[in-house]
Amino acid sequence: METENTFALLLFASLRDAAGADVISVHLPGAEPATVAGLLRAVEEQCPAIAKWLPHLRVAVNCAYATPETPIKPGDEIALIPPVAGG
Amino acid sequence: METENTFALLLFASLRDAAGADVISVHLPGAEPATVAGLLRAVEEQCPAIAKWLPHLRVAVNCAYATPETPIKPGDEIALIPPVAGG
Amino acid sequence: MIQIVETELPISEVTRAASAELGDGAGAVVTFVGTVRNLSLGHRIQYLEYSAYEPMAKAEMQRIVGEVHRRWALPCAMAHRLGRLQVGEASIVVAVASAHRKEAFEACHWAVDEVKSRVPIWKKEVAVDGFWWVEDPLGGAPGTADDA
Amino acid sequence: MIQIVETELPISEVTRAASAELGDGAGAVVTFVGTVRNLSLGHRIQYLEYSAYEPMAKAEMQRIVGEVHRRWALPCAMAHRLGRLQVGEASIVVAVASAHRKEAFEACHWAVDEVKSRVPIWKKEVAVDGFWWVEDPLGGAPGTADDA
Repeated sequence: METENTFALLLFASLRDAAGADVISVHLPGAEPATVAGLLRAVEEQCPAIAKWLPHLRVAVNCAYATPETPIKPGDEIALIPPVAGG
Repeated sequence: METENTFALLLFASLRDAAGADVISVHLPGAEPATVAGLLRAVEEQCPAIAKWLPHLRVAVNCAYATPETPIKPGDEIALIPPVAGG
Repeated sequence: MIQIVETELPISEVTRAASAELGDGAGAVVTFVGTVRNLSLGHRIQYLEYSAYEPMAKAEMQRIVGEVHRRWALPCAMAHRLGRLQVGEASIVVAVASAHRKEAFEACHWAVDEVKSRVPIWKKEVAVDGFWWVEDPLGGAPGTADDA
Repeated sequence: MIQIVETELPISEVTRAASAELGDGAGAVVTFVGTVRNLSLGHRIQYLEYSAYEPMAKAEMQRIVGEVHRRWALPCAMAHRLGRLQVGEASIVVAVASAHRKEAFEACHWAVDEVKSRVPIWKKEVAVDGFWWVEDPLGGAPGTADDA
């Protein structure tokens, strides 16, 4: 039986408005070690409304910017960061 | 008969302390047009206490830095400016 | 010192915090204050609304302060304001203190650049005829004022 | 706006003066504040005494403001304090406002460099064991405290 892990992704600003939600869930196969790259592939497949945003987003894991190789595990705080405009 | 023009030179800070005066007078021949260069030659001859300062000084004429070629005339406000230390 | 505030920016406090760390060794304090510009000429802007992913924004500001300390060995302090701001109000202040002005200018400029490129804060402009996110990558049609 | 004062420096006023000239177009204000350092470690400094060739100092500050305006088309404001200052007190403030921060940093740094190299202001350090002029070209023996 295949297991799955569910990840909640925080959304902000223009991305939050586009998705109409401040958090979305994606599911990854539980059998293999999860990374940010795998997470983004899952977003592309499971969240069509956000797919076209992906080239513009950075991913934060536990309040720090992550790379595609960054490992993730259930319970991590994960956020999709659209282009920032502070200052 | 040879005429002379007298110029008063304002002194400041370390130079004022060294000269023991806040103003000195020098005399230039009145026959030729006076310049800052001529003034400095007169200082060298007439004010031995200041001669050794000359390489370190700038000259201001009417509240603006002057060059050796700057013309001067009696009544101009002339100052010898030692190295500044504002800020 | 890093702060995120919803009220008027503590500009003097940030400047003092940076210079206090150096004590009598501080000869120079460079302070950057960013104020809200009217970016959308032609629209009558009512106000700007700043929002943040706040725990990460604080963490990222703290990392920038740490990097200034490692790279220049200088104290840096900063504060950012969130919520509604009018055009002309101050949204950000960054201060760096140093014995020497060249390093203070360099480090402060670098820190401001980093804040603007890395700290997860966003702003939307709200006008009488709609609102839009600054830096919206897909440049969607403005929402209506009622959505603001 | 340029000012020479004998009391506490009007730092906020100088910053506001620079940004007010740009109105809603100002997105960045860079402010430099110079504070009195203890330059003569090993001596117990009592205070510093700043003096100026005041009419020329004002004219030279005004020329620097004019050059910032010509070179960057940006407003610059500055103030310098004279008289007795304690270590740690602010002696100079220079502010430049701009729509864009890069130019504000550049122009403010340039203006501070110019003030320090051109404006006829001098300072002497007064310690319990004598006084001396900072930048005294002939480095004369310190005077006695009674001369201060």
